[in-house]
Amino acid sequence: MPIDFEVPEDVKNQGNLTQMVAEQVMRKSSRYYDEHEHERPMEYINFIWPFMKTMEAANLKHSLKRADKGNGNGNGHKKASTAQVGMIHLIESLSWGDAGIYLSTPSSALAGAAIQAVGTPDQKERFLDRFTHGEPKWGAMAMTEPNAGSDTSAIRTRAKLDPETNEWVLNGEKIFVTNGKLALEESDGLIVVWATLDPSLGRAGMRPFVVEAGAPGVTVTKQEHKLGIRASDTVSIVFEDARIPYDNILGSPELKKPGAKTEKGFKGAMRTFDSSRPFVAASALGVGRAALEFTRQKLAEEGITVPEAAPYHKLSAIQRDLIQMEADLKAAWLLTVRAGALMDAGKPNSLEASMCKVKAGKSVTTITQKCVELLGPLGYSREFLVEKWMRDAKINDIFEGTGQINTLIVARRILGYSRRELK
Amino acid sequence: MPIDFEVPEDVKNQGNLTQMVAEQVMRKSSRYYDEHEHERPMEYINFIWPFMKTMEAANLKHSLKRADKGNGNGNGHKKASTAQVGMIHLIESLSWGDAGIYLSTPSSALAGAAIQAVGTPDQKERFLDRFTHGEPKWGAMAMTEPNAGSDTSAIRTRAKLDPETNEWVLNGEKIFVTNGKLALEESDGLIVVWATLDPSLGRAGMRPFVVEAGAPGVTVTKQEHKLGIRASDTVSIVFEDARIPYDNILGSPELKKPGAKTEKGFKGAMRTFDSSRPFVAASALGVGRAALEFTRQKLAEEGITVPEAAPYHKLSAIQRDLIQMEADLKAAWLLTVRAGALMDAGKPNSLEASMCKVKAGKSVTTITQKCVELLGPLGYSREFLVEKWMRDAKINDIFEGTGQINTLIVARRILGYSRRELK
Amino acid sequence: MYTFDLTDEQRMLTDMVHRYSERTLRKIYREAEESHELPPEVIEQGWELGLLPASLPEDYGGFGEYSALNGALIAEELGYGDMAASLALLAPNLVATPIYLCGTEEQKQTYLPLFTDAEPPKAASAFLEPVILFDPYQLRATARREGDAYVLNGKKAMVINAPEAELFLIYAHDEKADSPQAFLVPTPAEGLSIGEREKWMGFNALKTFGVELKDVRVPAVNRLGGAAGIDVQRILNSSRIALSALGVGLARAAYEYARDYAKERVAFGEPIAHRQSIAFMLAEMAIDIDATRLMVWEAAWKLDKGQNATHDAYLAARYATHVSLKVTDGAVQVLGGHGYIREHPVELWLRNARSLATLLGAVTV
Amino acid sequence: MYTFDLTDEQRMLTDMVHRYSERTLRKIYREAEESHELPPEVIEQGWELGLLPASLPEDYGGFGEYSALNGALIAEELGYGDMAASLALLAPNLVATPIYLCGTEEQKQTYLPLFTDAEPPKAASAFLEPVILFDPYQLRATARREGDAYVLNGKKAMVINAPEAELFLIYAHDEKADSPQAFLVPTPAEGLSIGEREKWMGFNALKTFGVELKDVRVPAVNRLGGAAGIDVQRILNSSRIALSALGVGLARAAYEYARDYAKERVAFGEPIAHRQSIAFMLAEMAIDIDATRLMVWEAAWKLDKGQNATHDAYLAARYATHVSLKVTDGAVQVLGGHGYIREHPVELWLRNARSLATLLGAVTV
Repeated sequence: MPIDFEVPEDVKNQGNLTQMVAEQVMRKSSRYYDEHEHERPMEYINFIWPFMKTMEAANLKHSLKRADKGNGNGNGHKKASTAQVGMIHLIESLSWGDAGIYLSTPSSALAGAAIQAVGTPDQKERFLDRFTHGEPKWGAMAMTEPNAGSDTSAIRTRAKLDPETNEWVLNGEKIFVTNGKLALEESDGLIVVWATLDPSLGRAGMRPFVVEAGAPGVTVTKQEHKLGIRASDTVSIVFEDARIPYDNILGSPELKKPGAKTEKGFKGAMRTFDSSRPFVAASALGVGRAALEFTRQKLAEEGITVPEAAPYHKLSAIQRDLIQMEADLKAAWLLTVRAGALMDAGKPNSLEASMCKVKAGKSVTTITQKCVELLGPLGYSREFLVEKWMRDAKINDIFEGTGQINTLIVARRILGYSRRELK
Repeated sequence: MPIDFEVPEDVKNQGNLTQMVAEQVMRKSSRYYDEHEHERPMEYINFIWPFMKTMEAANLKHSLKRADKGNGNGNGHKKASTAQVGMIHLIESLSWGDAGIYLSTPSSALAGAAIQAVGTPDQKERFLDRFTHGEPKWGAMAMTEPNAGSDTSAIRTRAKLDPETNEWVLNGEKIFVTNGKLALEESDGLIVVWATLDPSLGRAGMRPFVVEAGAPGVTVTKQEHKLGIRASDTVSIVFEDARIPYDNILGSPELKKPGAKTEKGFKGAMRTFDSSRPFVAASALGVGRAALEFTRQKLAEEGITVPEAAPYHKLSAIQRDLIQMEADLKAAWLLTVRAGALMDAGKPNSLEASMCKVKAGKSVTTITQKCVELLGPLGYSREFLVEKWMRDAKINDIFEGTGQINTLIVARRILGYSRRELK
Repeated sequence: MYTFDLTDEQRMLTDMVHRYSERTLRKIYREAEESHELPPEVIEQGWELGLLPASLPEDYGGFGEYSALNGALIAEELGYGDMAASLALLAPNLVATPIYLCGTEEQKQTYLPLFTDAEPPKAASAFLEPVILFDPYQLRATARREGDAYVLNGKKAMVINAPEAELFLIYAHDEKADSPQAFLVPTPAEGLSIGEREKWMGFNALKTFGVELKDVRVPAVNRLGGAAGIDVQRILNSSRIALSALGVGLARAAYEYARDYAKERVAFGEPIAHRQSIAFMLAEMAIDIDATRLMVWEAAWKLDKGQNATHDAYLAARYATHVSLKVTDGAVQVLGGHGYIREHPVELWLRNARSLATLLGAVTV
Repeated sequence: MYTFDLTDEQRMLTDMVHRYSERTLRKIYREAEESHELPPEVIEQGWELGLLPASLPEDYGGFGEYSALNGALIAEELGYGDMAASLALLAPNLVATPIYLCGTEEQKQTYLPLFTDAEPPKAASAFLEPVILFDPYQLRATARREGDAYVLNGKKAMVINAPEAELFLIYAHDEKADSPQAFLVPTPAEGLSIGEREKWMGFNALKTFGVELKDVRVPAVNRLGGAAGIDVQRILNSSRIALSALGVGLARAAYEYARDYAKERVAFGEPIAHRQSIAFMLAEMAIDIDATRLMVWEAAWKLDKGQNATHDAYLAARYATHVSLKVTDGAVQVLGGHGYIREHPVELWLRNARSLATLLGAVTV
């Protein structure tokens, strides 16, 4: 197919609904949930849940059907779809509404993606069916630990098999779990926990485990107070002899030496991070667009608008800034759409996913900071949302790998270097 | 003494003369020597030489006197002087005139500094006296090799003692030697060559040697064609069984293990690089000021001037750029003056010297590139000097350690890290 | 000739303020931010340092002299501690310094001794306005001469502790003089009303308010500088230098915090400061902070020498705004996820840094 | 729906141009730059690729169709090779494309077939002016209607191969239309004089000249577009996209060169690409280049779809200018001292990149 920048039809159609939700449901309570950290945006959750469970049902059905066809890992894309770019548009729009509220969307989320990527058909059915009906539910991914941020090989949460009960026994602590409390305490959800079967093996010893709400020995210990995205649930979870069924391991329990070809399960599950990076970028871009649109509108009220095309010496300093912000936003957006389109086409996109994450995280951080400044006291005031968008935006340069980590990933890819060659 | 930004009296007085040279002698032939690479700016050389030889004589006398007083390494500053800040002002002014011509100034230069730093009184007399009389002469430092840029430990030029003749025999190749041809072939000058007595010892095996014009086995093999500073002589030098007297070694010939406390001679000579960094910064800043002044003047002719202080929304994009350039130039200048003042006060300034080099190199690169752009076709044209200043400026972010290397030095200092901890 | 050393007295001064910042402000900043309230004893302790009396001559009840440079040294150390507390503590200066710089002799004699008491005076400056395109040289609030009085109208923003103020210094566009002028307005003042407490992104412990002026009548003698009025640039220069220095202190705090964190925090088997991407960020922070401080010092030094420091103060303010934002943002970045939560101070410093351009009166973006 | 793949034909096209760039332009660029002369056979070879005829429909002697997107693909590959040669090769397009986009049917029939011959036509566009504040929407050169002719006055700059030109396309401010218009001026033309060869910082192999117009009379029918005239924005959009793509190619060349160098060059016992400071520069280059290419493509795609691409082309041009400078400067930096000497190409690429803002008609700084 030739180069084409047309928004796919189905994605366009979805846009109207999303815009309505963003404007009518999210924007209106944006400030409230920023000021009432740890309260839940129930209007949004209840509104969006019917759509989410329908989507979850379709995904699950689709995945099981593919599995039936013998495409076991459920990860092959036979033909171009618009699933990823659709998600990118959706997330951008919802984050334009409110990034913190968007993050509270009830769904299987990253946990679901990991289960879809490496779960057996039985596991998919068992774990993901709950997301297709009933009350709103959340899935969450628990990776980060107090002493292991980007360095996943430093993870110390242990998983040991108790041969008597044939259960996995988990011990350790996870932090920065998005929607962790919603998943474990406020719904019949689940989390995917990364734990090591053998710390001496580094990454090769690690496995993802599904921990369902109500599992014994699992405690949500702390809800974080954050700079921004305060509507989003971020918690610490402690595992003290937490017990889960043997079948809750994702992928094979057999271990290989480090350096040996990493097994498919691990890689597949890790790939959920690759696929989530364009989503983080999209969320950043939604916030950036919100801030830029608002700033343009306010400045237009003061008589400052951006010319379609003008020589530099005809521009004011503020016009120049607006043009630069617009260009940065567009550049990041195109990189993000490209990363999504590649995945939709069934092509590898790990490089492009990190590229868009780096660009969007950095651009939107700068854009929102500039918007606050351009609007003077009104930008800095909590009477308007610009200051909030600046706080919300910053998370995107941090989570799912900081800008530095993602730049490192890009660098390794373009140089063809291993982790060892380029630390 | 309290905080004081007053230019010292003697430095002020010197300023008028320098300004005259820069305007009358350098600027007028600036374009000529840019277009006639490898020709020598003799008007300038002959004009400046009487001043330089007087200065060299004073330095030598001063140094020998201090040596008499038992302050053997000639490196102690007993009381605050204005020597460094004076040089900084001088170099800034001359580089405002023409950075390439300034680099052709006849003097002992870095070679002299190294000899002053670690030479014996006899060596100082023997090597430096020539710079105090007669025809113009040049000293030069030969450090870089084809496969050793910033990594001086990779230097492979060998020095071996021939016990029969009690001479050092040098073999190897040096590149990017500033004024190397002037020193060795076009005057009765000398160069200081860094060579290793034992490559297995890395830095600890290295020593500086004085090679005088006419030494056998020394050949200037190549004159570089450069992006900018084309009036400056940059050559490769090959040593093929080059023989120099035993007494031409600077510092002790005895070697210590790597890791053992580096001996004073080596450190002292290396310190000449620290002290030269503010000079490189000053040279950059002179070029930057030239470009900014010219750009402001040309834009003023078009009716664009910079307000003394105005709110942002009253600025045009070009005014904003001019203000930013001015601020960057000032910031770099103050860092540079500080580094010089510290050395004048006899205080360590290695951190501050690298800081000003980083800031000046980067700022002036950006400023001159921006000036070319702001002036449109006139900026890009070789009818004016702005394009040349952009080319000249770039060297300052490269030589005496690239911006990256100097940032690394700053980082190590502020973190208290060794080369091993922060590579 | 060039010197960049503090005098012994200056060092004692900065040491004293630094101790206060470190031992007091750094202990209470988070609780104060989250509760939106500064402990009164903290401001009292700060007042006991005598910083304002030390900047006024004996003639007016003080025991020192006005020095923009000393002011900058103090502001940097305070900024290193906490911005909300710094601004609360410096609020009286925003009234006293303009009186000292621009007041008539009589105004100085009358008002300045109030600022040398054991109790902090209840005085508030009203300068900023709640508009997007704020212009300190063309205020929207107006002062119209009517007989022997001026009539003030307009809206002001970010007035610190306005409800308690017994004396306002209110800036307005003097229609006749066609320039910004300042008016000493004791309370209660008819037509002056104080709005709700304002809500800002940062320094939430600081209590600021909007102030509305509806035909507020002020005796003509209360115009600062009397018949001559004021040159607002003198006041702007002084406040720009102080606020820029505050920004330097803030940036320094963030830089040091990030540096220490980076040396402690281990990832991939080594402290993250071993990585060039982190180490270079820190190096650039250090360079930028030093450069900004030197620019602030130079402007202050010029001001103290009686030279024209307007452009220097303007450039310094520009730099301080930019650098404090860049450094605090970088500090959040160095701490990663930990930088984003309200346990570490860096997220607050980022929010506070972003206010500088606004506080500085749109001097720079 | 979103697709970012070239068609098979586009891939063949870019492969062909890439081969020409790599095997021909990259071999001669340095000698050409230093001798200020392009080998004629190199331009002939380039002409033989048939790029211009391929962008014209059969009606006018071509064998393809105009496509801004294909133009961008071609320009990127040429820019990857050498800028001087690219501009020399594309010079006829600067006349043919405006005629195709804005000419009357008669003008197209008359002139376009000239551009499909085996010999490159001797035609030159005169658009830029030797002024600091160039404004493509308000040209200083003027066209005054006198009877059935226009009288042109003014100065033009950067006219490629002017002395050989048999046909000029000259842009001037049409006083009656109060807009920039273009005029087809065959030589010899009385009052048109060609200055000395111009000297630029970069692309010295390209021969450009100033052109002065003193009461040059042009028949009214030679106004491009006839009575309707032209919308200069259409031409600007097209040239901005092409020049931006050239900038992308230039940046890509520098990035790849620096990347390969960094992997080869050993310092401190390892390739310098092992250091984050170098590796991160390269990563940012790669990101910026991809982003710019996508912006150029989007603008071109919109143009080809008949949508309004003015703002997109403007933003793409801004990005291309900035990115090509940043990347080439970074490449010099990666090579260090070796980047500064005229043995490696990066110093020339830096010089060439700096011309983009000017060539683009002050679209952006």
